[in-house]
Amino acid sequence: MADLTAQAPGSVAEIQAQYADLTRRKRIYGGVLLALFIALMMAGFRTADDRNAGSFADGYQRIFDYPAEVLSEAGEKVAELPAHVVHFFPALVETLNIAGAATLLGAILGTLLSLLSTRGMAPWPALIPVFRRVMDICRAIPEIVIALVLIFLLGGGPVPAMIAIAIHTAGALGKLFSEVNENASLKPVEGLNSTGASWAQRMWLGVIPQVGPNYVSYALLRFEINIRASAILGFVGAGGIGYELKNSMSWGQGKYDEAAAIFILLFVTIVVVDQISGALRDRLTHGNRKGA
Amino acid sequence: EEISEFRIGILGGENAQDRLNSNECLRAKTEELLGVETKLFAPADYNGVIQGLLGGTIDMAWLGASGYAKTYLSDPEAVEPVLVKVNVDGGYGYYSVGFARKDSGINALEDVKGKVFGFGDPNSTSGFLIPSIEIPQQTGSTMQSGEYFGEVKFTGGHEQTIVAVANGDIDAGVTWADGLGNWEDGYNSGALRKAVDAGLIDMNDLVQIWQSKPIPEGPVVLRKALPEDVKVKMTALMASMPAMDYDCYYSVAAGDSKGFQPITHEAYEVIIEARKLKSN
Amino acid sequence: MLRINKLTKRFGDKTAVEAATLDIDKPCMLGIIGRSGAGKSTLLRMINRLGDASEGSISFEGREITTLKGKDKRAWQSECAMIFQQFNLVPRMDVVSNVLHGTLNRRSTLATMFNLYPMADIHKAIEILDRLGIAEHAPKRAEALSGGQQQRVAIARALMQDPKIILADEPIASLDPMNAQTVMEALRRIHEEDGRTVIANLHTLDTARRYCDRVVGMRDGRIVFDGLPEQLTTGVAREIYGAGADFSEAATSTEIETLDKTQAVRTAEAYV
Amino acid sequence: MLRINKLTKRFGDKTAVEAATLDIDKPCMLGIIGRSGAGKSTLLRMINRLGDASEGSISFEGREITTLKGKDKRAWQSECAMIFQQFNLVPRMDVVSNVLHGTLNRRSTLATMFNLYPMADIHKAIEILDRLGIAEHAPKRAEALSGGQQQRVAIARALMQDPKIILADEPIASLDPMNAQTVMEALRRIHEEDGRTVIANLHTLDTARRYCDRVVGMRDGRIVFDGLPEQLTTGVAREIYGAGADFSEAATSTEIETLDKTQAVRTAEAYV
Amino acid sequence: MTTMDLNTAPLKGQMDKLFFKKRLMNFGIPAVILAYLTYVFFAFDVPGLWERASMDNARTLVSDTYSYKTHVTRDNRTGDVTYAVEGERKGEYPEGMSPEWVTPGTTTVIDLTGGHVVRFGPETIEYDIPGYGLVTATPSRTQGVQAILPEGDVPQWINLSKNRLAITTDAGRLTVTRNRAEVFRYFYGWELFFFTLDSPYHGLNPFELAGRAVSGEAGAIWNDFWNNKMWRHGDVAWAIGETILMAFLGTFGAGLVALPLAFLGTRNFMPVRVVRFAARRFFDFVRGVDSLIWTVVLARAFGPGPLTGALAILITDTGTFGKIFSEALENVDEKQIEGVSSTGAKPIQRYRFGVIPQITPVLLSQLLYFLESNTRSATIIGAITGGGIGLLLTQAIITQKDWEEVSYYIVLIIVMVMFMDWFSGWLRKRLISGDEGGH
Ligand SMILES: Nc1ncnc2c1ncn2[C@@H]1O[C@H](COP(=O)(O)OP(=O)(O)OP(=O)(O)O)[C@@H](O)[C@H]1O
Ligand SMILES: Nc1ncnc2c1ncn2[C@@H]1O[C@H](COP(=O)(O)OP(=O)(O)OP(=O)(O)O)[C@@H](O)[C@H]1O
Ligand SMILES: [Mg+2]
Ligand SMILES: [Mg+2]
Repeated sequence: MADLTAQAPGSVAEIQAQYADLTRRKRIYGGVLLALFIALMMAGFRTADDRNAGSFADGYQRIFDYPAEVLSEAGEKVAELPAHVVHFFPALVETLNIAGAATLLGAILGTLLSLLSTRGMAPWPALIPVFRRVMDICRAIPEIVIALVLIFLLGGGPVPAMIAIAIHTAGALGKLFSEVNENASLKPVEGLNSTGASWAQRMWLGVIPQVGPNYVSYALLRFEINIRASAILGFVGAGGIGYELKNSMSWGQGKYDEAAAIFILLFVTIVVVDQISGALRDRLTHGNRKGA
Repeated sequence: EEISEFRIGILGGENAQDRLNSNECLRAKTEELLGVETKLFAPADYNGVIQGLLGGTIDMAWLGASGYAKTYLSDPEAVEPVLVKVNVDGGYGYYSVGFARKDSGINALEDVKGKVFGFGDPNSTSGFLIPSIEIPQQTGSTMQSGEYFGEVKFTGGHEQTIVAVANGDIDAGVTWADGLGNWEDGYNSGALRKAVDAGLIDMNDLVQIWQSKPIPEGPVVLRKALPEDVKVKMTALMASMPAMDYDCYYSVAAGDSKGFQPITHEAYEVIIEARKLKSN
Repeated sequence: MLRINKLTKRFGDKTAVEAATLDIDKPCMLGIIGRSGAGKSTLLRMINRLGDASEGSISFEGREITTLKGKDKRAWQSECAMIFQQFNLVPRMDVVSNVLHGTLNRRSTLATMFNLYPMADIHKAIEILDRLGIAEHAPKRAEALSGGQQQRVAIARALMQDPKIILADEPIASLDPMNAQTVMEALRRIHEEDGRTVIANLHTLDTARRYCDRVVGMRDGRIVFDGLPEQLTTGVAREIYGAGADFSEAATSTEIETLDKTQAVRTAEAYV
Repeated sequence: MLRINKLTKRFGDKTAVEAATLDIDKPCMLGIIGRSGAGKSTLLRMINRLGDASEGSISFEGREITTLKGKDKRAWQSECAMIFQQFNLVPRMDVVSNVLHGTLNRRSTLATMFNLYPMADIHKAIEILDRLGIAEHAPKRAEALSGGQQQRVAIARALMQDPKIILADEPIASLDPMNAQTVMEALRRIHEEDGRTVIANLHTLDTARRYCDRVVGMRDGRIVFDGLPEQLTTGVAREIYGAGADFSEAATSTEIETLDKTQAVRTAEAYV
Repeated sequence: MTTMDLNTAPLKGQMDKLFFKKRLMNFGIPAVILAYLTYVFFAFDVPGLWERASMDNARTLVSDTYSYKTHVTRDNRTGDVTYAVEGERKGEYPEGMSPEWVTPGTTTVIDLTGGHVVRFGPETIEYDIPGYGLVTATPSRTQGVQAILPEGDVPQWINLSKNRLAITTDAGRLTVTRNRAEVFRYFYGWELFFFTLDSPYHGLNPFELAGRAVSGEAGAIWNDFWNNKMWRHGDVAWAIGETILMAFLGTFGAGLVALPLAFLGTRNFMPVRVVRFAARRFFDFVRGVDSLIWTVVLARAFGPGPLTGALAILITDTGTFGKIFSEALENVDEKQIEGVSSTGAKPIQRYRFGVIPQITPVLLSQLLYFLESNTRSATIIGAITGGGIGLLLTQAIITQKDWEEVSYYIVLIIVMVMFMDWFSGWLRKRLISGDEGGH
């Protein structure tokens, strides 16, 4: 494109030739990209299919076997479902608590990390890359890794899961928060600085009021994600509803009614929290737009 | 009827890759014998292998007795037991042992009353099924949390039970052992022995508080839908392995033992009944 | 009182302020003029310790300022209030809170985080706002105010600090002439009534002439003029602004009386 | 050629176009004027079949248009190009691709999916762009162009359709007078050189007078005037626009010659 | 100015009230958070947990991550002594080979450095501990382990019972039971990381290796490294590949499936309310069920393996993408679509040129963002059933030895996720560069 304007093409023929050239290049580029993508997808699928115990071609008709098995048993014992729901409710509360506490702790830690790694706000600018890396690493480690290691040290239960999720949340929110921070105005911070305010005062009074609504909105989104994460961690011994679900699912025939009850509980919770937090987030970001 | 590949599922207890490694010779022999591509799969837990057998994506596996019972209860037509491992002493069986920390003051099952008791995996015979039936017989109560024991938990597996007891997360737990050799070594084989060998626990710190009746060793099962000749060939291969290649047998059977011996479904009916008992 | 000696500031290769020397013996209202990039802001920021000096010293009542660290530095900042061209208020907070930020240095961090300002401070803040004629906006958010009002809030914050010196970095550059006049008059009154030293960077000659007791001219980081407003002749101004013979007073004027010349000013400024 | 008979369009209770009847015998440049909401856009959209008529008929060269469906309807649309006030280009695609969209109806779906147009079409597109004086922008994204250039791209797309009729819905309403003139001249040239019928909705009387062979006035969905530009007296205009005696020509003018009156126009337009 | 007191008095009152309210808020929110955290603190029994937290385990874990131990084991029945790295079969020293700090013989002398010496005699085991004295132990079938310690109290680091003696010192660890006597000596590093003991390349320095490689053994060297029995680099590489594969197939597969479905869930493209509602609830459902449950469900149909994991991700993300894409589609600019339709374009062309160019930036950036986060999900899903690095990691953790492998896997996972993060960011920039102006 640059050469086009540089030469200031005079004749139509010239433009035609150049455009045709461009089109050809685009077509080749696009074609290669598309071919590459298709090839990658196909090869990837073939490899995965090959390394899987059952193949896609054989298995796809059986997708509903397992749900059917669970549902038929749950259907037979439908009368017991309410009792199960009540029985497993405390486990659900534990899962929610894991997610809630982890989100809170993670958000607090993430706020700190993000402030420490935003230019203009960081008290030690030289350490910004360090804190950035810390966030990257916190974000990169899957929760399950930290949880399993902590379960080894602390024993099973909700705390390892909470810490694991909190660490990951701190990294993830830290990154989002620092993007928000970048867009915040530094003028109030400088103004406060000129009055002799300490770092904590500058951040609390100068930055947080600007970024607060966005922070809360991101934290809510994270809470949704963390509920799932905390349910998953139950699968590896971190307590809560995931633990109960795993036990009844892996027992199989005979406890599928419990599995179904737990599943309903979990699913309804996730959907409800999704909807509520979605509405809240909408209000927050909307109100923010009006305010700013 | 032809098969295009043969898939062997391997249960947990070791690193996934260690499991694959120790069964690699079996895979090679099978491939040579059947003339089709043979693959090994080492899912994360009992349930993974069982689902594979039920769904027809795994052709052969060496299950625990309770795992077989689960498979049978889900679908009686899915698999058939063909062989069972025979110990060096000629018997086939092992034990579920209950244990606790020595410094906790617990010396017998009765001392655990009101405290926290831990099982392993719900699909484990020695880690759950048998103790969950035999212990209440001894205590005269149930295994419900709060009835006899203060709380009853699943730790997820034998290894986790041992660590949980050693850490004091639970007051007592059950795991498996062959019952041969000495307590201070963690017996000749079993989960305790592995933990000792890994330097994870010191047997001096633990006491045995309970032992089950002998538990039948789990069967090697084949998918019923397999062609007859494949079943015959695989049974023969497994049975003749100690004689043909002891090293390979040693790693497949995870230790010294006499060999495989034919077995039928009837041997597991007790276990199946037990399992039914535990379902609701 | 304030003694600046060979103060230098470098940004990489660029020397923003070069060996600036300045002596203020008694409270006065001092205007600093100079074209864009002359180093005016940099100088003020060094005095307030928003930026560190590369060389040289600043001393106030005998105390060395440039070497202060941590707590002491912040204490100095609280004695030496700063007013910015863009007001630098917290826009989402109410006016009184913004004014109360002037007391941050004296109050414990924790207390201020919970808005625990003493009642006396709150009342004093309102009195200051009243003095500046914007008391009725006290409960509004700062962002809801006009530029001139916001700048007066900034001045109120500065007064709240009860400072010995007030530094003002082009306090009227973002304001229309009407508001500019109000703000400059407020600063002058503060100097006269409270006897505080006011140092203001100014863009325009006539503002400096009209409100200041003493004018300092900067050019390319150096102080090239230091004298009474009367001494600020067009020739001197030409030198400060580095302009040619076509330099005209109007080019730097924003007085209301010359409002109709705005168009001309714009063009001229572009040239300057 | 084009025969519109008692064409009516209702939106719920509201009748946007009411029994409009219009006859075009030979290629001409026709301007439709009328105040906002008169039904001009609705009429054009019905002709292009972007909206269905409630009653009445449109026939073109004897063929009934209002009842066309699917393939036939699309074929008609390709014969009858439409130009929009907001250009309605694909801003992220380059100019030539946008022009080539005019050929979509003739080309196979599959080929166009992958942007595979015949080279001949591409060359033709560039020639059309050249005719409209914007060939040098050919490889740029449409969004990178100014409003007037974008509207010329839209005209190029229309020409690319090789249509019998070009409908233009207030083609110059979003443009400044300079660009408006270029665009109107382009449309006029297309009519004169290619002999295509151009029907343009126009906001302004003088544009209609200057470029059109025939002017139609609409008011409240009805056609209230149909005649030569010369017949469009201030009295008639007053009637069309439903304005009082204070109606002034200038109120609807955007001609460059009246540029200095813009201020007045704005105020007057607000009134209209 | 003169009326100052008149008008500021009510204002002061008003401000007092305002600040009171602010303080209430300022205290209220942190108080609620604090109260909640306190509740959680006790609900989760953190104090009890802290008490029980096993520092010994932590020490084992930490030291095991950067060190390894070599076992010297004596079978007390036969008297045979074997040497093995980490006590594993594949780490065993070949017959006749022994570490240089061990002197085999009738009495095997094991030098644990720092004056610590262990001797496996024909009958008794001796451990000479500097600063403490000589400990001897005689294991016998009938009498258990008879240990003789120096005078005084038995120190904490000696754990003695009738049948078992365990001594743990900084230099190493000795256990004697009736059946066996075993010494661990600790070393720094990840032993056998490059080559196992049975490889001819074990113990060669890089220059020697380079020399050998040049002289035509490069293939063999690579082979010995790649197939290292202890660390199994080849398998680990496959596992990483499988994890990325799951993420890739799942993410892009979901994108392809979700794009057409997303149209069904939008107000502007799907006039039939019932369909729209159904599509939206469908998205909510597959999203809500979560990839984990899908993994379990699919495991029945497809068995263990990466395909199952990929499909689980695909299904969940179809829901997520469906929702995101629908929202993007509802925000498209109608003018462009109208412009394209007015030329007589077919419906598919209308979508292709009127809609797709508008949503590609959203689409691509979301896809690439999820590619990175799905790499993490794939690790977790792999742990539950599929395979890949997640399975290796969880199994290594659950079996609770080989912490050096655990740390190796963790490092690999972090590197993998960070790489995918960088890669997707890079692609995003390349593919959508200059597109910000498009909206
Ligand atoms: N943070 C910085 N980094 C690099 N150079 C800077 C920085 N701040 C200022 N400078 C440079 O120092 C010189 C003096 O800047 P300063 O802002 O003090 O000028 P000024 O007189 O206040 O001008 P203005 O009227 O535009 O505010 C300028 O050339 C400027 O580019
Ligand atoms: N989709 C629609 N739904 C309901 N009413 C409509 C719709 N489109 C147009 N109308 C109504 O029909 C009437 C005619 O509208 P139309 O857009 O044709 O007017 P116009 O002459 O083009 O005006 P303008 O100069 O504002 O473009 C208006 O009152 C408008 O409110
Ligand atoms: Mg400045
Ligand atoms: Mg219109």
